[in-house]
Amino acid sequence: MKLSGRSFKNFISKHPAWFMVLPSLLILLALNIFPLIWSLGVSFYKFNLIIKEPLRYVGGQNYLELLTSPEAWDRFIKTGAYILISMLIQLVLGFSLALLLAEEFKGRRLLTTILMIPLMIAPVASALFFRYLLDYNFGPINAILEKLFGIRIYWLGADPSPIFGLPYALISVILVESWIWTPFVMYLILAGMGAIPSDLWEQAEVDGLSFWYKLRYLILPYIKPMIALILMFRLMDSLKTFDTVYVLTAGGPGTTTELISVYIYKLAFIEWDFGSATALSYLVIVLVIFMTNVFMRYLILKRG
Amino acid sequence: MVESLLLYKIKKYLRVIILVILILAYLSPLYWIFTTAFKTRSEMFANPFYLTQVTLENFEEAARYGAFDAITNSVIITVGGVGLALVLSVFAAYAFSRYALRGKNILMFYILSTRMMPPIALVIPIFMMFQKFGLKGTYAGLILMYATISLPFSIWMIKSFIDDIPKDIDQAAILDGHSLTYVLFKIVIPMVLPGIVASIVFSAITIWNEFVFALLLSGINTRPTSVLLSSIRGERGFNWGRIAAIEVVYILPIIIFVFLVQKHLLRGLTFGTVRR
Amino acid sequence: MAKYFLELRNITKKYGDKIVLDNINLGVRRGEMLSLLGPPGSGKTTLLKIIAGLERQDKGDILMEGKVINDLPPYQRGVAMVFETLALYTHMTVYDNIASPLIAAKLPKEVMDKKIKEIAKFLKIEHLLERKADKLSGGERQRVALARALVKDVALYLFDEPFVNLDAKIRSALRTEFKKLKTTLGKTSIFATPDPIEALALSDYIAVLYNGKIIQYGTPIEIYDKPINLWLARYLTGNMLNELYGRIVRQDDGIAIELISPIKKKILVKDYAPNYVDVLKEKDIADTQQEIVITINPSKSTIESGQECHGLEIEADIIGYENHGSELLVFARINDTVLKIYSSRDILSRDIIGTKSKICLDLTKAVIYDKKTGKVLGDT
Amino acid sequence: MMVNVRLKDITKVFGKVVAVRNMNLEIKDKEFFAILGPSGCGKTTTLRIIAGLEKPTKGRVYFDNQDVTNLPAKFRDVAMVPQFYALYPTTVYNNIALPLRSRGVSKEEVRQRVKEVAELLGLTDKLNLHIDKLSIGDKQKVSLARAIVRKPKLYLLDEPLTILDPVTRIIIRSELKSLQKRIKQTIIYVTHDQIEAMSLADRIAVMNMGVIEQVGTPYEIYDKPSSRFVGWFIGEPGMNFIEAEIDKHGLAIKLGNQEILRSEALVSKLVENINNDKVVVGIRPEYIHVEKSPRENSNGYTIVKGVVELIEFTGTHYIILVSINGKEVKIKMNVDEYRRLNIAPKEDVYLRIPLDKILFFDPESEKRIL
Repeated sequence: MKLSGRSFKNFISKHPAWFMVLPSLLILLALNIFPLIWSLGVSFYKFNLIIKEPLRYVGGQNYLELLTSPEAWDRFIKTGAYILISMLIQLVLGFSLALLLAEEFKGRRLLTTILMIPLMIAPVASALFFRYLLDYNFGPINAILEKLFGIRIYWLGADPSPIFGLPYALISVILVESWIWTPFVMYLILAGMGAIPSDLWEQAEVDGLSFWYKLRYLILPYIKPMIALILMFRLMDSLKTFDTVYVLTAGGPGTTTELISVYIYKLAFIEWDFGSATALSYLVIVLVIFMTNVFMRYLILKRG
Repeated sequence: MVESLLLYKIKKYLRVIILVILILAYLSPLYWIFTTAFKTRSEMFANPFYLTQVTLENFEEAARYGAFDAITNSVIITVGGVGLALVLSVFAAYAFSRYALRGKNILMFYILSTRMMPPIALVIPIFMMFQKFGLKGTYAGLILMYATISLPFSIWMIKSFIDDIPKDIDQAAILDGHSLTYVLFKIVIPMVLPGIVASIVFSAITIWNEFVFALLLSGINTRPTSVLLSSIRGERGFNWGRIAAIEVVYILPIIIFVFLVQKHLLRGLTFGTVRR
Repeated sequence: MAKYFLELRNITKKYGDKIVLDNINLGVRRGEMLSLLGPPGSGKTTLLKIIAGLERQDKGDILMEGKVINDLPPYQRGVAMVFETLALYTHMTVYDNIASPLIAAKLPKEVMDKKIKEIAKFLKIEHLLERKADKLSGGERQRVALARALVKDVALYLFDEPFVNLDAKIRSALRTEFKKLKTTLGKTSIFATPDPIEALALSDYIAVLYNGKIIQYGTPIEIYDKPINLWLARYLTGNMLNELYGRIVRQDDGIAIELISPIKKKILVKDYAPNYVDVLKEKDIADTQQEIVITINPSKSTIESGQECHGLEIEADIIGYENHGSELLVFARINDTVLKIYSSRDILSRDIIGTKSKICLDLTKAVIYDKKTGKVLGDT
Repeated sequence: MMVNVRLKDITKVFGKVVAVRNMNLEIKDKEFFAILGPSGCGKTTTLRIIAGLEKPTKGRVYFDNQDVTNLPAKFRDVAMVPQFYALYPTTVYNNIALPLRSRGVSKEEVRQRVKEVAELLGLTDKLNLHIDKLSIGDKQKVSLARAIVRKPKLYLLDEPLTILDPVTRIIIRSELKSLQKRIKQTIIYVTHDQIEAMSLADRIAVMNMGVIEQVGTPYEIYDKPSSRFVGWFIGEPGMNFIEAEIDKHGLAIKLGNQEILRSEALVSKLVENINNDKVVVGIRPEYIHVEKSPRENSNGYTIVKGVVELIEFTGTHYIILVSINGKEVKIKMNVDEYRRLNIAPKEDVYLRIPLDKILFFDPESEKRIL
């Protein structure tokens, strides 16, 4: 279709929308959609640049190996435990902070914004500095623990902790991630509370409702949809955790904190086995899409 | 009778006091980052809590260590990525907001799904592609990549702001006889300026903090601060004063940005879906 | 010269499978004001936008002075429009808002400046010219939107519910000013509104739009005195009509109406509503015992008037009143029907709430509808 | 429990905007008191100050001479019925019962009182429904029931009827009026709808831009408005105001060359109060009669000649705009009278105005003199 000057101009005037969307689409195609399709293709091949294993088509073998490899399952279980506990901590802490901030008072907006800083600064920077804070000998946290309880903890070691016997290193990853993401949970719950119409809030005030009645009949109904949104975003993001683990423990000691994305990174850029790495990342993608659909349907149902 | 007035007043102030203590404890890591950055090495070990004599030696050491280049790389990549994404997303956002494009919902869902994609899944194929086209380690490659990453977010964000403007305003301008470009640049964009600024800031924060893509796609002389910080992990004996200095310079702009977009935090965090 | 300045021929528009405009045929003569009266969602705004060219009809033609203008782009149609949301450019000053159409027409600076000052003086908003458009009160925003439309010297003005979100008091003041403006300008205009009083007060002709169809067209008096169906009768009076339900029966001494609610009574048509005698005489109506609704406007009935009542007399308990200052709208309940009657102030001197009172309904001024179809009986 | 509410020199400022300016108001016990004014005149702010949801910048609030200015809302035992019902997202029963249960009232007594109020407002069969299932009329009734069940000292209603359809509004309005008579409670009712205020209230305070223009019974503010604003705001269309001249030595009031009235007593009284020779004459549109030719016996009336500008038909009435040498006057006429008279724009007409209905206003202070 030869687009002479004249016809190009009326193409734009006829379909201005497409003309506006095209450039974004092209760049997304090139650096987003196409690579994903390409990596899907790669996941059906085995090859290794370092040990010169030639490129050969293996069909679903990569997937089969992964689904049956104890190593892969161990990483999934670790990631599952990590997600569950960090989600619990973030919800409980986030909810209580939101409740404390629920009612309007001077400086409330300032406090909420300051609390957002951990979420906004680079996870790499926070994780790296937590290595100092959690340092066995010089770390301030152990200094405080010693002063208060007279104990010191190998935060980045592998010995089991009182929480379900999980290694301390994994607990440290959970703590750092929760330090970063709790404000996100708190903020969304606050937004849910913010959706409560102000005249309803004042009505409760004039009616003299006690805090527990306000909680049960006013706050909870309005933040229920928000909880679903939080679960969806947090599940997706915690599956993607990489920066904190890489900097804090690099998956160590040994493989105690090797979450899924760190494992994929190791497969691809340490063992150079792109076949398995892409296959595993596709398994994760399928898991994410499945979970989002479940939540989207629940959310739409809730709000519909 | 309703609980006594006194109890009501006590409860009110008690709650604020607990809150302030909790928040101070919660933000103590930031306190340590900022104090350690100005601490002399000796005082570092003597008392990990207080800062008595302020020194700038850590910052000089950080500069000598190459932190300055890493920060400039971060700036180049962020400005480039955000700029390119902005130009593309303003047009796309306007099109998605104002026109009933066929397949619009599929497109919007696809764009939302890029937010869900684990970056590691994407970085492997990109790594292979960049190696094939010689883009690995170049500013252009990083900027192009980061524009693509923040494009979906800023399309959604700006679209949510344009949706807030009634369509009648565009039609009024069309009826006045103005062209589509006039409507876009003289009417719609000026009206959504706060929204555009917010989406610029959010994209900038995302790119400035990004690590996975930078780790694998940047070269020695194009690596941003996040990669520099992660490379320190490999060294023996950490010089925490120097690390703290680099981190202060690295996180300070973000803290300022957060206060800039305070009003639109919610819209940014939930990808424009929740507006309130 | 064509009969109509603007003519719409079977205009149809669908959003997905929902028919928004269904075969609209309308004509507006030059210098005339037509109002599109209809509840929200009846397709008024869509019709205006189709005339302005901002939206395209699926079927049908638009003619201006006899020429089809379907493909003419908006700004070449010589049309100006005030939007329901007013659509002011809030980031610009009032001056720039009004100047917008003149800038698009690339008029020289001084000509533009003169025109803007002139229209601002006319609409008493000269003092607002330098103010930002988002710092205006409801009434002021209304005038600025009006100024932006009127500054354009065009042949056809479209107004989409411009007064709807204003206080009743400001709305009635603006309405009179608007009518003065219309008479001095003498331009052709179409005015969409959900408020019957606005349509009655301002327009030369009214087209009633309901579910995308024009159900009645006529002068304000024709529409008000004989609404085409029961829905419109109630809509025009804000649901304040007195409604009696009954059946038409044929008796040896002539055609009668057997009232069922609010009271049970048989009344001869020729005694109570002589004007309806020939209408009800037609064979099919009388024989089928057709169920009817008799509607009487509150202003056409009296209470405790003292004189002898020629119409239908009903005894009811007074449950309350609405004080309109110059007169009272009294509410009297009988069984579960509430009758509304205008009455003078002095009735209040004796505490009438809760007492029984005689109400006289003048059936000669009633309009009768078929209960099932809701259509008015007699010639339409 | 009944209460008399007193506001003393109340001022409330939001940033630069003065919402309420130095207000003194007293609402008697067991009174149905309306606060009427255009939107943005400070009436809702006044209500919120009485409720304790807003602290006055200056001034004191007294309930039966007890200073409650700093008492938080929950301790004032006040019930509020807002414009948009503001119901808790739960069942009707809970909405009505919550204020009582939260106050520690025994479960049995709560059930009894809720049942009683539900019967009163016809909600008995809807008690277990979730509020989302209710019509707007029912929602407003629940909001009302929630207030009544508490048997508070004071009821504060913020335009609760405006969102209802006309039929439900008439029924609920008459129920509200009879309810108030039965429970003999003080009710403060805020509205911008003059008909609502005139129909419900024993006394009305007309507010404008944060200031009380007048307090009086419905007919006091209708017949004897204390300022031009009250005259304009009450009545639809509002009172006409025409600038006339005082002919001191001719002892007459003149409009251009036409003499409206001659009265030595009146002119002397006017001259006392106004320092220049201009006066504003106020006359309600519905009191003016229009005739095609001047009638002879016009004692008690004055005849003025004018030209018809335009005619508005509002269904129940006609509004005729007549200009008397450049000054505009509106006349409200019922439909039959207009059709009998059948006048057209640009025609000369004679306006017969009853002298006892004419009021005089000071041009500067806009206050009524006579």
